[in-house]
Amino acid sequence: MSTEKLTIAKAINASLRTALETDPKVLVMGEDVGKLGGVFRVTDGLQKDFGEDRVIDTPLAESGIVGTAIGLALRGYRPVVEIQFDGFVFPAYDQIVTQLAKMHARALGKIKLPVVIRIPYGGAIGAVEHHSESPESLFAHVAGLKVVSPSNAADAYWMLQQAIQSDDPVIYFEPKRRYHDRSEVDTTAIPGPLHVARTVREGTDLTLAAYGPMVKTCLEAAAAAAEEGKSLEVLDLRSISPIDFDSIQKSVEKTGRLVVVHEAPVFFGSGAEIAARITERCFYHLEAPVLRVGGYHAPYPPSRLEDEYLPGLDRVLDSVDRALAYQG
Amino acid sequence: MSTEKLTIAKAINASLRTALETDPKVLVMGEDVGKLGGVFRVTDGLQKDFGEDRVIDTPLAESGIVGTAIGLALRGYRPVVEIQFDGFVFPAYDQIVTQLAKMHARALGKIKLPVVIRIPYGGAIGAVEHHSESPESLFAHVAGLKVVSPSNAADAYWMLQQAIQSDDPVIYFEPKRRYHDRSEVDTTAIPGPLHVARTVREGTDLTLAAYGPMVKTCLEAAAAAAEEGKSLEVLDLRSISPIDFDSIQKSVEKTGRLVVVHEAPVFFGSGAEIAARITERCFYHLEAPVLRVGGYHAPYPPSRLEDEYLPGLDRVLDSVDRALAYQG
Amino acid sequence: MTVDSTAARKPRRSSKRAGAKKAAGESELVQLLTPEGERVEHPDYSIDLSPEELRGLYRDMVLTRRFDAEATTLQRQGELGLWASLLGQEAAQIGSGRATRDDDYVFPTYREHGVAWCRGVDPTNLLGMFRGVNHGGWDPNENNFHLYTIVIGSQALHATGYAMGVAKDGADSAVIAYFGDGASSQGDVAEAFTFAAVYNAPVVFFCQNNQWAISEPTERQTRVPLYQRAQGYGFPGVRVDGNDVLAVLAVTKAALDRARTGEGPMLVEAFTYRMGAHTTSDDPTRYRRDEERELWEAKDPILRLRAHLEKQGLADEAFFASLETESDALAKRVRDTVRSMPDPDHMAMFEHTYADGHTLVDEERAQFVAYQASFAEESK
Amino acid sequence: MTVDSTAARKPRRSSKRAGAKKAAGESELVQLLTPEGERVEHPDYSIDLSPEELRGLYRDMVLTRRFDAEATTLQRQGELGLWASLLGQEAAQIGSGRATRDDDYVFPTYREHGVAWCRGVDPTNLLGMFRGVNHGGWDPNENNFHLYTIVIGSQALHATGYAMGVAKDGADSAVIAYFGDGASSQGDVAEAFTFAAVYNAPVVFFCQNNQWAISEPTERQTRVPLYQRAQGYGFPGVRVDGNDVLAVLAVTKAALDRARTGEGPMLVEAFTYRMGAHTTSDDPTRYRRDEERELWEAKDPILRLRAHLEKQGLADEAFFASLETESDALAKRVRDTVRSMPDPDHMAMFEHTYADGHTLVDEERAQFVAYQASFAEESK
Ligand SMILES: Cc1ncc(C[n+]2csc(CCOP(=O)(O)OP(=O)(O)O)c2C)c(N)n1
Ligand SMILES: Cc1ncc(C[n+]2csc(CCOP(=O)(O)OP(=O)(O)O)c2C)c(N)n1
Ligand SMILES: [Mg+2]
Ligand SMILES: [Mg+2]
Repeated sequence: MSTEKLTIAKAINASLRTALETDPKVLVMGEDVGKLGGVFRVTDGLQKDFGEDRVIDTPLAESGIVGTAIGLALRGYRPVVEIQFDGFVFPAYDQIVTQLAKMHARALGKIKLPVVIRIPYGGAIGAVEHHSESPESLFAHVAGLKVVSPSNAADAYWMLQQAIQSDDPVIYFEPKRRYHDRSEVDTTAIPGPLHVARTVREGTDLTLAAYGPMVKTCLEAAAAAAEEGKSLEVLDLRSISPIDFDSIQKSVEKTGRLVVVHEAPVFFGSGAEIAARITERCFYHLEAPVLRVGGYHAPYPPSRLEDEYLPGLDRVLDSVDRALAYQG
Repeated sequence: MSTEKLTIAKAINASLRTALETDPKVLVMGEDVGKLGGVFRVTDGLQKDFGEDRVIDTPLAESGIVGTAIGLALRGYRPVVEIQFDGFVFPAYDQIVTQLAKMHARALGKIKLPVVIRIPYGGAIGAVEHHSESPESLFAHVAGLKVVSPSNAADAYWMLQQAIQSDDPVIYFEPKRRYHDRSEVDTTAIPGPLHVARTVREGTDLTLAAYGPMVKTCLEAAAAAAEEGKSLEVLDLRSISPIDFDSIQKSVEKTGRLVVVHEAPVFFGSGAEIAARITERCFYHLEAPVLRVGGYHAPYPPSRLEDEYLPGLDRVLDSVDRALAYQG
Repeated sequence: MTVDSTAARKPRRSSKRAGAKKAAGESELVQLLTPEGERVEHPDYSIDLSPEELRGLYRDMVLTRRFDAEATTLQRQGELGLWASLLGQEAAQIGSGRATRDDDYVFPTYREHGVAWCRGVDPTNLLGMFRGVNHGGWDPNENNFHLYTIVIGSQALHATGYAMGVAKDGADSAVIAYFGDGASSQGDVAEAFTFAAVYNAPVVFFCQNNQWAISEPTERQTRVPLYQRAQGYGFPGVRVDGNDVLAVLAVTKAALDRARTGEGPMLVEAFTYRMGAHTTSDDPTRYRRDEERELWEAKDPILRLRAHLEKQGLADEAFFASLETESDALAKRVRDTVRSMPDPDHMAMFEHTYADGHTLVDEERAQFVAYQASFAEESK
Repeated sequence: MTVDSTAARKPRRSSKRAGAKKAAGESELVQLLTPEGERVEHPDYSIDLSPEELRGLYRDMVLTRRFDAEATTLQRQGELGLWASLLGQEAAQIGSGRATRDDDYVFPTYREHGVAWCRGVDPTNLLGMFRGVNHGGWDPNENNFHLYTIVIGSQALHATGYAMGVAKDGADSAVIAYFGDGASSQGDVAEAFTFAAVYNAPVVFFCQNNQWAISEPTERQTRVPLYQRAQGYGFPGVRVDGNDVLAVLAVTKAALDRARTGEGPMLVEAFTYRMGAHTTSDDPTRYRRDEERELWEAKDPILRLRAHLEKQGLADEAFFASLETESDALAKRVRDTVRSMPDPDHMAMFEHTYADGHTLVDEERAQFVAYQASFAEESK
């Protein structure tokens, strides 16, 4: 066993390093990923150790980055692409949606597209426009992509390993506001499957489901609620496509109430899909409608407003109270 | 009163013509919209009558089309852009999402972006890949855009008038498989608001909610169900952002059951948002979970499979039966 | 303040050259065989083919045209939903296709039936997507011929990335990306130029300028000849007579050799003409005059090579007759194969979205099975 | 088969010129004022400014630099979340900004503080987005200066569309689009070139090549000088010494005049240097050597004009002293304004997403109000 206390950023760095070491076909590419080590230093030191041929500073063109990554994958490489910030993935959206997602099906399975797209996402870092968004819905709706987001360093390490090993394109959303959160990473542990949720806190009164940056917020909410005598179960979904509905269902069958929390706007967000499907699956178990806490239907606001815009402890607890207020 | 029986395609053509005639700032632009009149002939004759300066054949570059349309709007024009097919909107997605949708807010309201983007969408026309998709979710999730889709010629005419007059960007999805459906258009009638749903058939047992091409399918389903003694109410939502939840709620409070039908994949589709919100609003009225009928989580299939992929009469009725089977 | 701006108003010499419309695009054209079938020399490109090789090129073009015509017929008969004819572009495709080596890799648009033929792809494989039974479905690695790509320009980036991979592998293969005059406007093609130049990727950009992008003439995409686009990205561009199979072969081969010897990308603009409609859904009478087509008929790529073969006595009647027979046989095989092409099983919808599976797909598949079973029950 | 491909392996003359690396980019540079402050002539561009005009340019540059430095300080003090300094690019921005007419329209990136200054935008307006109280928020039509655009390259298309509108209106205004060397790789910039050329739009593409796109040197974006990019799209490109305010002014004015007289687009590459970090979040010591910066320090745009003014006796001590005072006053005003810039009201989140309203926004606003009210109740 080899356990280390790592930040999420360092865990991702370690995971990329492991991948580059163990598989000569793995490439890291993106804007400023080389000498600079990325604007968040997530790729720090990799170009120095693996060379410019494997850790590639690209021209400033996201469609070009993903489009050439597809070509490299067709040649047998496993590119791990970095998009510098959430709001800059859109120039690559066409390549992701019309090519990367569909090419395996277009070839009736005869070719594989093992491309990972890493995207630091979410807000609360006081940034300017386009640097704080949560566009995961826009990828989850697209068949052919897998979408995941870790909430802690151990998952960050392992989920990236699994994403790189996957023969499918994986959009790997990194909770940038948690980059510096530190936790134990066992790089020798055999992890569970990539797309399975994990119960991070057990409870009986209500289920909180979240992923990425909101898991911590939900844990804080659960702790606060416990002081008021409410027992909340917290699920870390880990995967947004597919969503582990079985685990949510199991929890809701126990608690009877579900609140889904994400930073992304609520309207057409992942909470909608979860609410719809869980309501169908658990119609007779639900004692309250599935409630959703997330961003508003507005462009991500200037940073001085982001605390109001983002779901925080209080807004989560408010929804918890509203859900608990229903008489089942 | 000036009533005419028009196809949807002709009604859109007439609407563009009216707009070009009444407002010198209106422009029509896109690939092949000029001499050819568009691949569906929707812009037929417009360039001949209004000149190349107002009906503009553009280079083959969707980002360029939308990006220059934004610039033209900033100069005071009201561009109506045609994207040739649903699957070809993605190269323009960045301009739509990061610029068109957000620029009004970026300027704190000081500039307006009256750009309409017309997109023929949906399947059932036996086409090759990328020509049959329903990407409306990917626009509805984005604040700053309005998203509508007419189901008949009168709405096609009037909703386009209203979209062009709107000072907000509007994505106008045209149900291409219904282009040749004919109905009465009164070009003098004062229409209701753009974003309000309409009850197209009254019923008491269950509500079917749809928009665009699926309205007709739902009407057929309601007729078939009536023969079996089931009374279905059919709502034509007309607008996907905003969604007229009030009208849906009112109907569901009456019927107690709701099935949402769209061609787009169910996963993260508009049915999810409707199910989530209506369940919250009508928790004590719903006698069954809101059910959704739509496309599968797969790339739109080759045309020989599209009848199976698309929600047809039978699949709608199957969901109706499933919803009715619940004991409230 | 006074600023003397006459210099810029009258553009400087270097820019004037780029900005000014060439009197005749023809003069810049690499040509080795005139429309009348005369061999001519070019200072930069030459070619020396055996009679057998010449007959081979002729055969390729004739069979490709016949295949293409048969597909058009099959569309008319309702066997295909759509067809994108290459009529008129046979020389551009056969010349460039025959210039590739087995280990080279080809990224086509949706119209490269002639290139597919050169790569050894069974022509009936191309018909599946036009019939609507698949979206391509062949194994690209079998003949190093990628799937047809419909989203205009996308494949230029795939080709560039593939070529970056070839270079990483230290292989001396080259990659060729096909696209049209219309595609030259797409940002993806420009980005491919940038990546190819920056990484010196062994990729040849082969632009078939067939004068039209559906209803839009090339003037809607550029005001200077397209081959000149390359210069500004730092690699050479050349315009070749796209109806001259010899010139296309020579120029493409040179460009591919250049790529494989580490000299980086090159742009080849094959100046040709789309003789037919854009696709079987299109009606070119709405936007172009017959006279234009007639002008290009006189430059027909097949007739010109035939004239050459005949004038030089390189092929006899027997050759032409046996080719006719071979064409008929090909057409029949295509017809028969298409007609018997089965519709895909319904369950195919749920296959191949993912390589490693996806629980939602499993769930939806199961629901579909149950749904279908319900009909069986009802009809019991 | 033999194909003689030496011609292509050794690129043809025309392409060789484009493909070959210039021995010294300097030789192509339009320069009217040497780093030492000597006036030099250029065959294509000349300029004749009054002493007052020269002092005006100097003043613009000094005040811009002072404003920029103050903003950097304010960021360090936590008053701004971020700052993108223009240090070193004053001549490129003041020269080009002063070349515009009131009725011209400017589309900036996020770094055009000097251009904003020339357009009459109050510099404190620029700070809102960096402080995090808005995303720009000024009225672009007040000074014909569009909002800062962060998504690299997007504004090139807006500028082109705007210019298409200008042409439609028959106005003789011109439009100028700013972008960086990194941005030159974006598909949107290429598409802007295509649209501008095809519609002959009165737009000047002004590329500040400051040698870096965050940590990537210009070689990661192109292997030939960027100004050459224009040729392949059919309009002229020119490289100007971006640290020479006179040359930038002359070249930009010529380009704008050209545009307004119907001669279409032009690309101006201002060869300059980003003296500071990319933004206050950046650490350039990780990727570039001090020596490079030192080299460029010797070409400082402000010192060079000062040397000229002093050598020619065009400004006296009093001028420089009063400018110092003016600078201090500007800095103080900026500081005071920023510090007293209020945070936006929470309800501002729900404003301006739409011009015509949206029921969901109304619903969410109402929910938010109720939610906030619940705290008031609790605390009662
Ligand atoms: C991104 C995108 N936009 C629009 C289309 C629709 N479309 C199909 S072919 C075509 C014209 C292509 O012209 P060109 O590149 O010259 O190729 P050609 O068809 O002439 O071979 C268009 C606009 C598309 N397939 N993809
Ligand atoms: C589409 C997009 N991708 C990435 C970024 C992140 N980013 C901000 S500035 C920058 C470098 C820009 O370089 P350049 O165009 O040379 O302008 P400069 O900053 O040097 O003025 C990058 C990569 C962005 N803003 N937009
Ligand atoms: Mg063409
Ligand atoms: Mg730069």
